[in-house]
Amino acid sequence: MNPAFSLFGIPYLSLLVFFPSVGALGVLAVPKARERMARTVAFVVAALEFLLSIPLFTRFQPVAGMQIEERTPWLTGIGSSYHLGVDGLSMLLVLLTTLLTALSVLSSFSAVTERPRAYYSLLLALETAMIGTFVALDLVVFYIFWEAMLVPMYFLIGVWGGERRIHAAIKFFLYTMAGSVLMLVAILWTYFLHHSATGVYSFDLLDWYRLPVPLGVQTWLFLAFAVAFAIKVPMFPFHTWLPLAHVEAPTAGSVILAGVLLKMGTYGFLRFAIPLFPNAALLWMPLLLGLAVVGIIYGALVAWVQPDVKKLVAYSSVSHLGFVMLGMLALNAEGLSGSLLQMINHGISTGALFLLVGVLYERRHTRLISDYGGIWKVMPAFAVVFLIIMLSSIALPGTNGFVGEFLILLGAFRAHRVFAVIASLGVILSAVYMLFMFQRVMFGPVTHPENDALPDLRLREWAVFVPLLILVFWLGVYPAPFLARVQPSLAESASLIERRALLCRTAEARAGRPLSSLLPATPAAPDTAATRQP
Amino acid sequence: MRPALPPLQFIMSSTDAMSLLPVWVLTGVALLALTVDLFSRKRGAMWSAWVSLIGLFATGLAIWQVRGLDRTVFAGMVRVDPFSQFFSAVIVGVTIVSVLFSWDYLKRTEILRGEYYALMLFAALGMIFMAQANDLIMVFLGLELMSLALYVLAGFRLGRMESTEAAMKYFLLGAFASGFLLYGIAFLYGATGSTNLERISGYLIESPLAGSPLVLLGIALALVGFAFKIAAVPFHMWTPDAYEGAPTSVTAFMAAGSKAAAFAALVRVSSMVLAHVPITTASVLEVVAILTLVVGNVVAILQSNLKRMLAYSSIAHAGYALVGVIAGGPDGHAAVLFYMATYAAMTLGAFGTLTLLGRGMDERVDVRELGGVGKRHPILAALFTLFMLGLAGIPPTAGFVGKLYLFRAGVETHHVQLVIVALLASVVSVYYYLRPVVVMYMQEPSGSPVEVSRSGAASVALAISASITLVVGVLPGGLADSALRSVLSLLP
Amino acid sequence: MLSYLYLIALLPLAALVLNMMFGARWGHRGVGLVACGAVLGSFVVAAGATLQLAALPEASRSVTQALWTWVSAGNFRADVSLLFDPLSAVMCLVVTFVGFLIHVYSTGYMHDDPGYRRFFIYLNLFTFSMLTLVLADNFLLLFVGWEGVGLCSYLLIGFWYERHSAADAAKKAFIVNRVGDFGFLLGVMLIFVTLGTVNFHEAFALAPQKWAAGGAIATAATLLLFLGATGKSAQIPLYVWLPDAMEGPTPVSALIHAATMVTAGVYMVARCHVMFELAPVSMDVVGFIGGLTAIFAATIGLVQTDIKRVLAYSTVSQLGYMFLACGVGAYTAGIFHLMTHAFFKALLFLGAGSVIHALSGEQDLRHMGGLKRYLPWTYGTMLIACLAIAGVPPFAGFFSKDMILEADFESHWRFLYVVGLVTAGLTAFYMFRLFYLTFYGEERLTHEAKHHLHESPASMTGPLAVLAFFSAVAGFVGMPLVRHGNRFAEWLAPVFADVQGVREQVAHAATAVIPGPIEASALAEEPHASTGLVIALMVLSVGAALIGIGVARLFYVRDTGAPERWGARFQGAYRTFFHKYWVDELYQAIVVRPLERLSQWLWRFFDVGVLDGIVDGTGGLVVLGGTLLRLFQNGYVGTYAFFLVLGVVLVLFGVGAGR
Amino acid sequence: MTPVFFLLFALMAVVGATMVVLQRNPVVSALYLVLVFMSLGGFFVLLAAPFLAAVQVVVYAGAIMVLFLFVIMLLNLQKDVDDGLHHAARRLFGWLLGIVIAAQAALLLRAPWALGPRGKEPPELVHALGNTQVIGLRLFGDYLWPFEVTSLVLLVGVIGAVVLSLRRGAPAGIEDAP
Amino acid sequence: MSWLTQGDVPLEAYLVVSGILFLTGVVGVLVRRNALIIFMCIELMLNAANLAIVAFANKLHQTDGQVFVFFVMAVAAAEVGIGLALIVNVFRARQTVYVDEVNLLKG
Repeated sequence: MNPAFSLFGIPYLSLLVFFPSVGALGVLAVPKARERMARTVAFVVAALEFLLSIPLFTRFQPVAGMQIEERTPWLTGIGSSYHLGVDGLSMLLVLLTTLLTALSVLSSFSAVTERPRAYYSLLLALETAMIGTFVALDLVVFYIFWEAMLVPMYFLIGVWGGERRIHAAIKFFLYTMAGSVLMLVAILWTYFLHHSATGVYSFDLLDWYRLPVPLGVQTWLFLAFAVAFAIKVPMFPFHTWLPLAHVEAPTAGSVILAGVLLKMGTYGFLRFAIPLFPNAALLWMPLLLGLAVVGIIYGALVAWVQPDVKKLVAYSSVSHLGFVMLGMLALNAEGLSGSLLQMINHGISTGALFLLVGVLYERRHTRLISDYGGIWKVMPAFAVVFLIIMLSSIALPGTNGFVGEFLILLGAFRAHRVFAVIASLGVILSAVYMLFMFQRVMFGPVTHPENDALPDLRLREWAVFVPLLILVFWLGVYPAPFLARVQPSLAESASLIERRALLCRTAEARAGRPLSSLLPATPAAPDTAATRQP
Repeated sequence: MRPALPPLQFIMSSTDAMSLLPVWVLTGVALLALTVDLFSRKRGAMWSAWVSLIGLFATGLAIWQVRGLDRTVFAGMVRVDPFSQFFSAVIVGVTIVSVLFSWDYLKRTEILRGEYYALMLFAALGMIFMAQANDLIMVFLGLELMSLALYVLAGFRLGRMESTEAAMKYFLLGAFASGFLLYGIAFLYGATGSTNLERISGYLIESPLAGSPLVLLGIALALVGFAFKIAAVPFHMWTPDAYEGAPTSVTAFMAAGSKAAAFAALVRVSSMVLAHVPITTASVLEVVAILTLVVGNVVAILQSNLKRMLAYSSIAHAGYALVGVIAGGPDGHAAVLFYMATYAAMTLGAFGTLTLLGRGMDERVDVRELGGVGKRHPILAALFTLFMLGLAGIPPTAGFVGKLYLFRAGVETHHVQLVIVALLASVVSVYYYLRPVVVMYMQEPSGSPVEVSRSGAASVALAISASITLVVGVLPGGLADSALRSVLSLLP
Repeated sequence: MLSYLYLIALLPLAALVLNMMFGARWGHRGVGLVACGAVLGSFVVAAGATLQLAALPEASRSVTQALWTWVSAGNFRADVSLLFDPLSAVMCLVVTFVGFLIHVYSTGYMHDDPGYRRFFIYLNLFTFSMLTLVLADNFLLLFVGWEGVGLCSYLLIGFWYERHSAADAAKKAFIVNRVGDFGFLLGVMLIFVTLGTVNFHEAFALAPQKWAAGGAIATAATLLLFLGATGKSAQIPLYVWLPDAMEGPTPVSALIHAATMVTAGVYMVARCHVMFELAPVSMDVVGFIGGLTAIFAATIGLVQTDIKRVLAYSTVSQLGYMFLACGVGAYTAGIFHLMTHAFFKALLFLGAGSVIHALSGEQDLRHMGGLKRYLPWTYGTMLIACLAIAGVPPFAGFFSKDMILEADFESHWRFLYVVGLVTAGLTAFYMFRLFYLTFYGEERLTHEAKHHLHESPASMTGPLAVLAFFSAVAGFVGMPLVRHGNRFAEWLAPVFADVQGVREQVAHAATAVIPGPIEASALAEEPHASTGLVIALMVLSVGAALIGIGVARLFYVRDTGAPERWGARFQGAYRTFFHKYWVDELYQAIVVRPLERLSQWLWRFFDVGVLDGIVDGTGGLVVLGGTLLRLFQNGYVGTYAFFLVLGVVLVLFGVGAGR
Repeated sequence: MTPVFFLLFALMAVVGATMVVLQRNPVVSALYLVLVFMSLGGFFVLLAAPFLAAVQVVVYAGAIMVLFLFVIMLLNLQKDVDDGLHHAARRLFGWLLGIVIAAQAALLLRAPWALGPRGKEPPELVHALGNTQVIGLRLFGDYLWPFEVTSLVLLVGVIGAVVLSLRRGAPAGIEDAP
Repeated sequence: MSWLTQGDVPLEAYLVVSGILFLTGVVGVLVRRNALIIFMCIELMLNAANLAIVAFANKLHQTDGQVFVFFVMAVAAAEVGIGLALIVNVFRARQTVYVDEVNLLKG
């Protein structure tokens, strides 16, 4: 484990987390008379943040466990500390966040003219919350970032969104929050389980990883966590907020939403829900697998018949995230690697798709597929980029999507063969809905005269897409630098889940009776009592 | 032969006197505020305001002076301990902020009179008495002092029917509830032979008759009185009407101050009385808490008058705080303290914002009229949003941390169902808290746009509330520690 | 050259990147030069490598070049690594050589098309993908090429994207291929899960050890792989995309949908022969599907009127032929036919392209005729091609087709031979039908077409000539009966050397499990026909071809009224053939439309109505509850006091109950 | 004699209270309330609290009720109109709740109960010392603080009454009811 | 009921009277619509409490209860001052003291 390092005297992760917020204040400080400057400031901040995050990748040690940890006592009274750290799992997601935020800022240059200062500062504040969510190792800190993230997103959708933006924003907020409040109860519950087992109040995830959770309680705790994360993912049937939010959000909002926010759900499963409550997770595995697979097929089928491009991409997210969940639930190295990689891939490809739709929307102010047609002729470069991104999205070998999807299916095939086979049908269906859409938008003659003179990609738009295209091929052709870095962490995750499942079972067995009395009042199991701290 | 009367003893040492310094100061200030008003017909009222403000700061200093003291004075009537100091500080803070909000609000609504500030200070005094009360008599007297002042304040805007109506409803129901409280105190007195909380608690601990019907009756009726003051369902029904009709600055003061004081008394009583009754009143309180959470939040959804909406929200918040009371113990009570302090800041800020909406006599508190405020008054809108988010319990505001502490205590003491209800209710609350935000930022003004009054004093007050909401949200440690230290003095 | 294997694939890739970046500046000439040059370069490297390979001792004629680790996670590992053995050598040579010729041809054919540069970029991308496919040394890399060629096929079919039919066809091709890929992927996964590797060498070495011969795993894995092959190689049930694919420019049809891409399935089956041999059931399926497809497509081809569609069905049919060979274990024959077919089918398409080009885009046979005079080069080369495909000696098709028929005759499914023979006759018929309708008889040209009528430029006729040459002589590398006449089989022998061992194992397993009258040795033995039999079979097949040609001549040159009469007499059959057995309609009715209706229902009713309805309904319930609760707040002090007292009752009750 | 007086006062109190509730005429109600207050004074005498009895009569019967009557007169109130279904329903529910609470209390109090510990001031002793004196000593002894606070309460009462009645600087009239 | 002759009125008797007064007050608040009467009923409740307290004090041999009642009376007086002023205000504005005719605020 490499020791925590700091830049400019600030602990590195804290710097990463809070730099965008400071930048947001900077954006707000732009005088009103020159509020168009806000975008430049915001981009500089976001770009700097991305550059700042690069050492995270380069200095990352391919070993298991947390790195670059930071820990400061915070809520000493209740045993919560400001504890940050990254491992392979979060490292990539943080990088994805910084990249997508920078690109989102860039993509909004011409799309957002109204109240730009507020817009960009919210975007940057959102970045803080997202990175915070990924690096927090204390449950309270995690929950704070998790919830705080809703606010800027809510405003981004609600203020700069489409026609039904208000409905969408509120639904997004309420639905996600409704899910996560139950998680808070579960967090508190686990916290007291930890206290009764060890005598120590701690919200620290790493402490909790050593806590045997009674089997009877696990189900409830797991479900509470799982619902919160399943809504965020979103897993079928908790996905209905997503199409609405995606459609109504401004382009950058959709990009962040699809690219990063959804990953919080899958990340949460892998970091919290499954390792903390492994036995319950295993117990409920068939259901989760079923939902993941249903999500894959269902999302694809429903995406197919969408008349609205953004909605189509939104439902495709349901399908893709179903793959991510499937791979994760395989709980083997292949599935987990694929799952993580697919999280990144989905961020790239779906993010890029939303950016592309945004490009179109900016020119035509419609998202209906039927309003397009023959776009290839008008905007050939755009069409090619669209094509490549689409291929990445349908997991064509050679693009990033394939590596992830294949590993997921492989992992799932090893662990849950039937589910994997059904899920593989998604491979066909993803081609179906994407190609139908692509054909109707890109091919054919130009049927709407308004489309005749659409300008092709501009230089700034190229600047947005080139990094994504590079990643599409890099991850597709040479994913080794990524995979190698995350392997130890994922292996650790898998083994942690296994170890903890055993730990919980043996603790229960040794106690000689079920430790399932629900609350901390239960006297600790004898073996854990021995480890009680003074 | 006539037996000799016992001699009258001076029962006060200088330390005792010293420990009551804040009360002395505040009383003096209140009287002074009342008096200075008389000297100038024109500017007297503003002199009262200045006197009140400076006096309140002096009171604050006095509280700082007596910090850490823990003693019972006046033959057990008053307990000056960290607990009461905590609440005193909160109440003084609430009053300062309320005075600041009143500063220009009274002018523009043309109800500027010196008695206003005097009454506010008397009400604050009553609240402090409740927090310090170590005897049911003091609880009753403090409560009445506070209530009487508030009845008048609620009806202070004589020119408006709503204000008078609010005052009348508040008064009738308040007096009604006081009747129950008094009757409850009577039973407790009869059952335990004392009105002194320490003696009651001592008796209950020792006596095998702690669960006797008289005690129960007493507790039940006293609870009704407290439940009324904290606006718990179904004793809440005065709240929306009183809050809506009262001058907005008074509403702010009521919502923050009287709730804090009532919780102060409730926590002290519950830790010294309820805790020692062998039967559980928790189930009753739990039902009340659940009702409060549900009704408060659900009905708030339908309100378009912001004052009324916030009134329901204050009902709901009583429900959250009740979770801490029900949980009990140092953790639960500390959570209540913490929550009251943060809730006060947020709700003051929210109502305070409302004092600025509209110009002159024209108050604009309908949520539907807020369209475009976000664009034209970005700072005000941002602050209001902050308060709304805080009340909704969204991190990183103080509201979240407050709820975290409360629910932590709730889960710790096995009240998981209650906590779940509270959390789900908080999800519902998000809807109505976000509604003004939606309108301010996401909708265009319909009809004539809301004009916003300018007020330096109110700006300062908003800044104070906002910074507390945010700073405590990010660094809650200090407040949490002091809350915990404060409740430790409740332990026998 | 063996150490520069990567160049074979890299050159087209480099060319496409160059063309992409600078092609706009270089103009048509430069683009064409770079594109053709790269493929020629690949061919040269491939040829050099083949020569070097030939110089090696037979046992070590398999060279691997590892480039980098591609995917490595857990136990799974797939490298970007190239495998060059006689089989890939053949494939590489065919791809680069035919590819080169078609590139050259395209410089003429596409000369006036505004998408000239795009076309060559696609073609190069295709060549790159195809070479990756044949050079891959593991399943995953093979899949890269596999899907890559599918993509190029998609792009090239939809090259004229403004035409709805082209866009539809492209989409159809990709999706149908995806269905196959679904199977292929599952097959690969099954292979990895059971064998622990996706590397060809390791997998083929492990399969006989780890898989029970004839067992379920072997059968499932190979069937899944074969599902992939049916998609790519347009076999029943996934052949439907290929006829539609004729929407693409004709050189594309020649290169992708005749010579190279569609043969990927055959290549793959041949590559995985060890696995297929382990699963006799799968072998039978391969053979049956091949045979069925062969005769099925041939019947459809009999009556089609679009020149390219006839060729397309012919391709499907010929691919079926190749599987017919593979299905009975005659991989060499399959690959041989693959090679000869690449020549003559490419030639046919290019010739057809030349005709179409000459007629300004006319593709309907009914509007041709008598073109012999105008297009002498085309006529000549087409004749050779037709003779070749009809199996007339000594043209290339004769040898390869004969090799297949012989293998089928000697297999235990002798009726496959009959199928093959009938198909051969049908093939000869419809090919010459096409030939006669095009070049003979009266001119049925439209006025405009006639106006522009001209022989194609040298850039087009040149490749025609070269291909014609190879169509004529390529068969001589696989001469039967002559000692060392079958150089082709000898060349490939090292690749298929392990077949014998596997067959013994299978036979052993079969006898072990079902002790019975099955002659294990008969199954396991390499079929070895007597000279007399070979000659007899040759005569039969040549006879069939000649009958076909004769009937065609009768119908379309001598007695031009005959087709109509016969069509009327066998109206049922005619309509069935003409409407392609209504398979497209069937798929539409039982797969596409129900699925679409299901999706619509899922979206409109289930998603929006039920799922979202529940979510919104929850909110609605809260609001309803609020509305009801609000009624109590009616402004009357009396009501408020009433509820207060009700609260007292509640508290008293609670306290009373609490004790 | 005590029981007789008790019964007398009890009768007066209960009848008076009931009539306060039942009487339509506010003036009559107020007069009945005076009756209750007087009877309460009687109880206080019986309970050895003569000082309180005096205060009761002076403050309640004297001051408070006069104030009430004064207001009734000032407002020129007529008999209340409490007719109609609405009011009948309210009466029904009101009495019903009263009965329910009475029943609950009765049920609760059926269990054994006892008073708290006795103090050191038996009525006889207090009587001997002089009830008023003792009360006075207590007021300025242990209860000095509440006593002072009570003064504040009264002060607020005064201020409040003044504020609400006098309308210095306020616009001439209250908005008329619509 | 022996106390009728014994001469010592037991606590229970006072409590019953007090309870009746209290409940009558409660019922009065519920059934009347005249604000003044309601207010009177509230006074009734306070008096009932006073009675109970004094009775308890008597039986407990304490004077604390009497002192308490003294405070209550003072508070009641202050309350009456404010309450009546409020009711007068309402009347001035609405020409009614009926509480159910004063409901601008509701919902």
